[in-house]
Amino acid sequence: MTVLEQPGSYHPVPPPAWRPRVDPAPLLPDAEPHRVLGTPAAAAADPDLLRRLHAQLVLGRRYNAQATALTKQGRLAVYPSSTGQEACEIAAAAVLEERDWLFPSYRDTLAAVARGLDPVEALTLLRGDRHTGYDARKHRIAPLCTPLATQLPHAVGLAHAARLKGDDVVALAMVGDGGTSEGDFHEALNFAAVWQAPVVFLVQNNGFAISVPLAKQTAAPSLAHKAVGYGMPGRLVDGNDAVAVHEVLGEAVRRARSGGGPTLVEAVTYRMEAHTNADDATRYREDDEVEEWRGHDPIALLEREMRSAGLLDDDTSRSAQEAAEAMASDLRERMNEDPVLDPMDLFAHVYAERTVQLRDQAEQLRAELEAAAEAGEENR
Amino acid sequence: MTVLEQPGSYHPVPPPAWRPRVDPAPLLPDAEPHRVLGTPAAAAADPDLLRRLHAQLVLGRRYNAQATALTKQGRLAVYPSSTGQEACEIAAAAVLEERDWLFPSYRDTLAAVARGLDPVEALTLLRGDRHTGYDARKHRIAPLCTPLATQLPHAVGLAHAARLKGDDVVALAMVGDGGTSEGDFHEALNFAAVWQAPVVFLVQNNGFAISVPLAKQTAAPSLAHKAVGYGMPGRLVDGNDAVAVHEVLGEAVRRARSGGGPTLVEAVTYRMEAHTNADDATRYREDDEVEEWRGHDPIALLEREMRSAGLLDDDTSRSAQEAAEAMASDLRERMNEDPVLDPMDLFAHVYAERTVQLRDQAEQLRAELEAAAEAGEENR
Amino acid sequence: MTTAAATAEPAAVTRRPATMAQALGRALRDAMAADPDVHVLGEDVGTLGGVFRVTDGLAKEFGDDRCTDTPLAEAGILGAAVGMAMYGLRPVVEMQFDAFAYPAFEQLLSHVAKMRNRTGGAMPMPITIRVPYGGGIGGVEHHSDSSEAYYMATPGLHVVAPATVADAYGLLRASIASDDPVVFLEPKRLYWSKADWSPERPEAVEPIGRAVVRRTGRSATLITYGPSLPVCLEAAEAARAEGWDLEVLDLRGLVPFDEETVFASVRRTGRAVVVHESSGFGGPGGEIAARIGERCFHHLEAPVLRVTGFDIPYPAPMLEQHHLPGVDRILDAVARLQWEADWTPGKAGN
Amino acid sequence: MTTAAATAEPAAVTRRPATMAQALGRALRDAMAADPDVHVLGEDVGTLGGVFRVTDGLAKEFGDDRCTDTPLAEAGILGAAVGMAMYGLRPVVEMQFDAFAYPAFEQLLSHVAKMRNRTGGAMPMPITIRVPYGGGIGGVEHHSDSSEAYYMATPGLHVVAPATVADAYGLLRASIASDDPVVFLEPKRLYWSKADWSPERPEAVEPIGRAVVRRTGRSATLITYGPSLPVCLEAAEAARAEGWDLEVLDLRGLVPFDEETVFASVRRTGRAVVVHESSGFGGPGGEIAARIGERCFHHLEAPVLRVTGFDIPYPAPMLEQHHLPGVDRILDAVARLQWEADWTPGKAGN
Ligand SMILES: Cc1ncc(C[n+]2csc(CCOP(=O)(O)OP(=O)(O)O)c2C)c(N)n1
Ligand SMILES: Cc1ncc(C[n+]2csc(CCOP(=O)(O)OP(=O)(O)O)c2C)c(N)n1
Ligand SMILES: [Mg+2]
Ligand SMILES: [Mg+2]
Repeated sequence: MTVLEQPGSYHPVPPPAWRPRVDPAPLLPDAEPHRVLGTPAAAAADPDLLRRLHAQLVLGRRYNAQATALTKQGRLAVYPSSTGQEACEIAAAAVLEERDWLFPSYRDTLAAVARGLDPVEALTLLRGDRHTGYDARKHRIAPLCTPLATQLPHAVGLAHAARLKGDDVVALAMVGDGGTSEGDFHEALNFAAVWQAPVVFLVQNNGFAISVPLAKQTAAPSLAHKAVGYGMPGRLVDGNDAVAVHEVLGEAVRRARSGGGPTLVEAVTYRMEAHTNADDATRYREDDEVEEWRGHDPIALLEREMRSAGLLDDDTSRSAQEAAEAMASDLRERMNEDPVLDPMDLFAHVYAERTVQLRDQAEQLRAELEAAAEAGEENR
Repeated sequence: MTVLEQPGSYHPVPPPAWRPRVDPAPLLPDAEPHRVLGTPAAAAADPDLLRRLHAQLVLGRRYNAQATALTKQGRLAVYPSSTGQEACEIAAAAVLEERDWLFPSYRDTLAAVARGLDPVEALTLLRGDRHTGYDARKHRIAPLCTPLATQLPHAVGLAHAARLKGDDVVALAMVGDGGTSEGDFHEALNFAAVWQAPVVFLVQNNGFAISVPLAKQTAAPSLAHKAVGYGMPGRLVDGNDAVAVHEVLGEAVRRARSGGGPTLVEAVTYRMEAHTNADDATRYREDDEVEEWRGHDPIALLEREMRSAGLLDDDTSRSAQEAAEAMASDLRERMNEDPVLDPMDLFAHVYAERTVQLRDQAEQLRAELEAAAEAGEENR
Repeated sequence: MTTAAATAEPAAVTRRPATMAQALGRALRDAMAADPDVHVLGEDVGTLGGVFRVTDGLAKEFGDDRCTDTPLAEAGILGAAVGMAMYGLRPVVEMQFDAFAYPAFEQLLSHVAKMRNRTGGAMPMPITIRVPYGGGIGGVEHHSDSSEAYYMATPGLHVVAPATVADAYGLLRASIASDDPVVFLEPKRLYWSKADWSPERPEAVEPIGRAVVRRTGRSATLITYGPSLPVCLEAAEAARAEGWDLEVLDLRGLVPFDEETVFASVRRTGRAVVVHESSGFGGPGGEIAARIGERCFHHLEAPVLRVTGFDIPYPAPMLEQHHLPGVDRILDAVARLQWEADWTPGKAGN
Repeated sequence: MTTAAATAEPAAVTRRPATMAQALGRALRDAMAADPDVHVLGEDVGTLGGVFRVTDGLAKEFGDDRCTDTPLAEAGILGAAVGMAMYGLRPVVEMQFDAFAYPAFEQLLSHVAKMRNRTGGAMPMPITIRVPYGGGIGGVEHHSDSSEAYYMATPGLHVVAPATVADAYGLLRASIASDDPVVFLEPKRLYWSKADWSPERPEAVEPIGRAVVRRTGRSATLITYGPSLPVCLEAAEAARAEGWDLEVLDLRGLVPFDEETVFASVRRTGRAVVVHESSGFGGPGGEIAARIGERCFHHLEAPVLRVTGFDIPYPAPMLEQHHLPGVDRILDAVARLQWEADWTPGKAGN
């Protein structure tokens, strides 16, 4: 008997199991990043929104400058500046409700601050007195995440859990262009799409992963083109256009909230400073490029629009600057205080209950500290 | 000074750094899997190729049956059958030159056999006397890979190395639908595209990862839609149409060889048997679905075409069957011999040179074996 | 932390033979019934009930949202579990086999183990990670690793390994109840081991981190856990013929490490052999032997010896019996415990 | 395996202060110059020269194909290196920081470590994995892990850790020359340590796996490697004031483990303290102490003690000095080595 003679009907085409569940076309990003500022659409933008975004951008720029200054004074161990990327940072915070969650990377302290976190708490990790410097649950801001892209599955799991519990919560997770190359990026996006979890993934494509330019990171038409491979929409936006970012992220949040599942947003932006204060960007990029991007500055873009619409007078501008200065001087002052540390904290949060071994070790350290204190007394 | 007043020119759109390097359109797969059999295109197929593919399909089917039978006789520890997927398996081998490399998964012993490997060597891992049962370098077949998707970066690295050495070598790597969810899949495809490495990725989408159906694995329109996110072409093919698979893979191999970079091929097929002999597929799928796919059997598809084209007479069919039977009985016979094992091999290939500790341990085992042998002598 | 698993005592409880796999499944079921925040997730845990059938029936009873077949990606699974735990759930993750937990190591080491500490206690990680582990089942490569050394070297994780049917239930319940992450090592080759055990009245759950003396003895202590416990008990029986009365100690895991019970036993017997499947070099036995050496120094009549897997990648099925610590190898070690009063350093140099 | 790094002796060699980072860079350069199959790959290793500048200049000298900035994905990097090694290259991979090697653990444990064994010797893996490791540089979380316990527990890997400028060069050359995979642990806080050293005539390369006595002494042996060597040498100096003459042994790595040198020293001194940054529990010191306990039992005058990092996740920069083993903690341990002839078990119970 040949196979042909086997019983059963003949199917010239594969049975439907493999068939697309979704139409790919709407998932693909547009060829050009979405823009509002400098286009006719800007006229329709809510003036209040523009003013709020402007104030936050100005504050964000000042925050970045102050944090960088604090590294020079030895008050921060390290600072990865988001100068030039403020539009993404503040929009990410602006589109979320209080009940929502933000999952920032190490570069996104500004997003946390824009969400309302005390800058001193946001910078604690980078100052070095403890790891996460704020109550992550209370603020609904996950710990600043250093291992790249590992925060993305967390955002998916949290959003999924919230949905299972019937809570109306969206998670917004931030990652860099470099981070998209990690396996965790892939796994997170796939889980999100399969679970239709209410998550928004915001990739800040700032052109570099430390020294590695985008062209060595990916050969894709855009990072937003990765979305279709997971069955979620991919959106490309001008990351320096605060209104456009706000619009695209807002739409993604609404889709997530209404059960429409995750979205991948690629915001095209640029890291104006070096990777961190410890990095030397002149080793791997030309000033020309930086200068070119200076002409596409998020604050400049918004201010030009607002001025031409008569929304930005000198008063508004000045008061934004003054608020920023106030924040900066308060930050400077408080960061100049030495944090009070208790070495015994080393053992406080390893487990809910200390193991015998940790009890012994804590005792050892306490004895050492006491001996050192006594020696100090005697030497006085 | 507001930002607007900064020196430098104004760029209303983002500078070009972010711009697509490639046009996404040609990278997207067609909506329907590519087919040849049962379509007018079949008339143009090389009759010799059809005959060769047919003989190999028949042999492959018989090989799968024999290997499964060997598990029942306790001669194989486990067998993951490729019954129903033979078209992919044999086409993967057929498109490669001798100097090329094959990277099979645990399910792809048939591809290795079709490439010329002795079936006994191909099945050694699954028999259990040693790990890789063949000389991987000599045959240019990487070890059968069990940790899912981990073989894919190996294929990329090898292809990249060959290209750097100026060698005209293509690597073809096989993975399942489930394996595409792993981070290693993502990282491998990204590296391949960035490096423009001469690799072909063949995903056999057989509908299941053990019990998990494709719909719980991905929400993508197709797995081939993942390709655009890496900047490589994605191709969708009817995996049970041996001629179509051969054509699509052949084209991908030619593209790779000529410096055109990697391709992702999704072959839509079906796992007709359980995951392995140890699995019980009735727990997670209906017979109806299996029966439906039986009507789209790769051998039946090809035989129908060949008969209608007058390429398959009873003689050809019989000789294909006979060759398959000869292979099967030879395999059965040789697998029924107990392999000769030397426990001292445990220490032979941990390092190039044994450490002191391994020397001690080898001595210990040798002493134990000698004691056991002596005890055996005495008991006789 | 002790939880009485069954409070009301039924009139008559029939204890029937149950396998360890069944007891584990029952523990999951009871934990899910008791707490709606307990969620099971992993590859094939739903419809199929897991490749070892431990999660059989859970999806049917509690629905796909409580027992979820995930996409095939271990870092994704554990990473999602971290997020679920952040939101207050108690995820129980199944890694299909020991070696397939490796892709999740970054999530495990950098987040699961550290999250409580990183957040100053604000974000505990009540995650249980079930890992079918160890050899002896004729598995092809990558299916038989003993990976406990990695877990025990990671502060912030608990590491639990049951060796009996009753412990499988009790320790899994306790692990799920723990507010800290637990790597729960299930000895594959004991899945089908049986004991008289009643699902209607499973033993009360002991806190994790308590070792137990499975057999008392005066001559020397065998210290073990998980798959090697039955082997040690068998060796202890066989040792009687040689005149040795061996104590057998089941650690039931590695973290927390119950040094009190270990030290008490060794101080009494004066001799100890640590037995495990995992490789010797850098394996758990080193820590245990070192700790005994440090804290029971003057009680030791002989060096603490180790009987472990060799320092090699796990062998192919047909050779695994030569690798695994067996009764003879344990007895050989016991014989080397310097029983003669006039023992002097020999060629081994110790 | 001993390779003379420089054969022709130049007329006059000036030895100038060089940092460990420079010596490592020089080793890479010389290895690449000597063998076209040596390829360097990793994140930021090309144009930038690595975040620690160890690979500075290599891309310029040898081209981007020999020193390659990869996409940001550690499993992909190591997985690609496996494929390159399959084809006959000798990849040298840089993991940017210790904790960022974790994503590559599946590739490391399931392939790199096992490939030679899996293929019956047909596919050796001459891969060197450089891991900047350990603390003491004020790094924020995930930048200061001591992960050697994971590596040493994995049969098939070599684990090397230099502590001096000369060794940095010599051991890296030897590691690249090795036909087996080497995890090469570079103590971050010694990158800028200096010694008089000549790149024109770097010391001859010793095989890996040989410990060396850095300071001879009669009272007790300090056993260490990598970042803790300078601390131990300082402690040994300080101990002279207390009347202790300490021997300091630099293991230079953990696998192969040079037990001969270790045992010889401990048998001579009768007392030993193992010092490392990594956590104590499940850390390398357990293996070392256990092995000494087993093989030097009758030579020991006191228990082998360990001075290690605490069993906690690596602390924030401002607290790290309390975690790291320092001179005082080492001296405290030495003081506990039961120096009184009439010592009897005290409240510690040992
Ligand atoms: C898993 C992991 N690998 C490596 C690093 C080291 N590292 C820190 S930032 C960085 C570059 C990240 O680039 P990108 O994702 O583009 O974010 P950006 O810094 O531009 O915001 C690297 C390689 C890390 N933190 N985590
Ligand atoms: C990293 C890893 N995780 C889990 C497994 C266990 N496992 C073996 S096969 C399999 C399903 C694979 O499905 P798919 O990739 O579709 O390949 P198929 O078996 O259908 O050929 C699983 C989960 C594994 N081998 N490796
Ligand atoms: Mg970036
Ligand atoms: Mg499949």
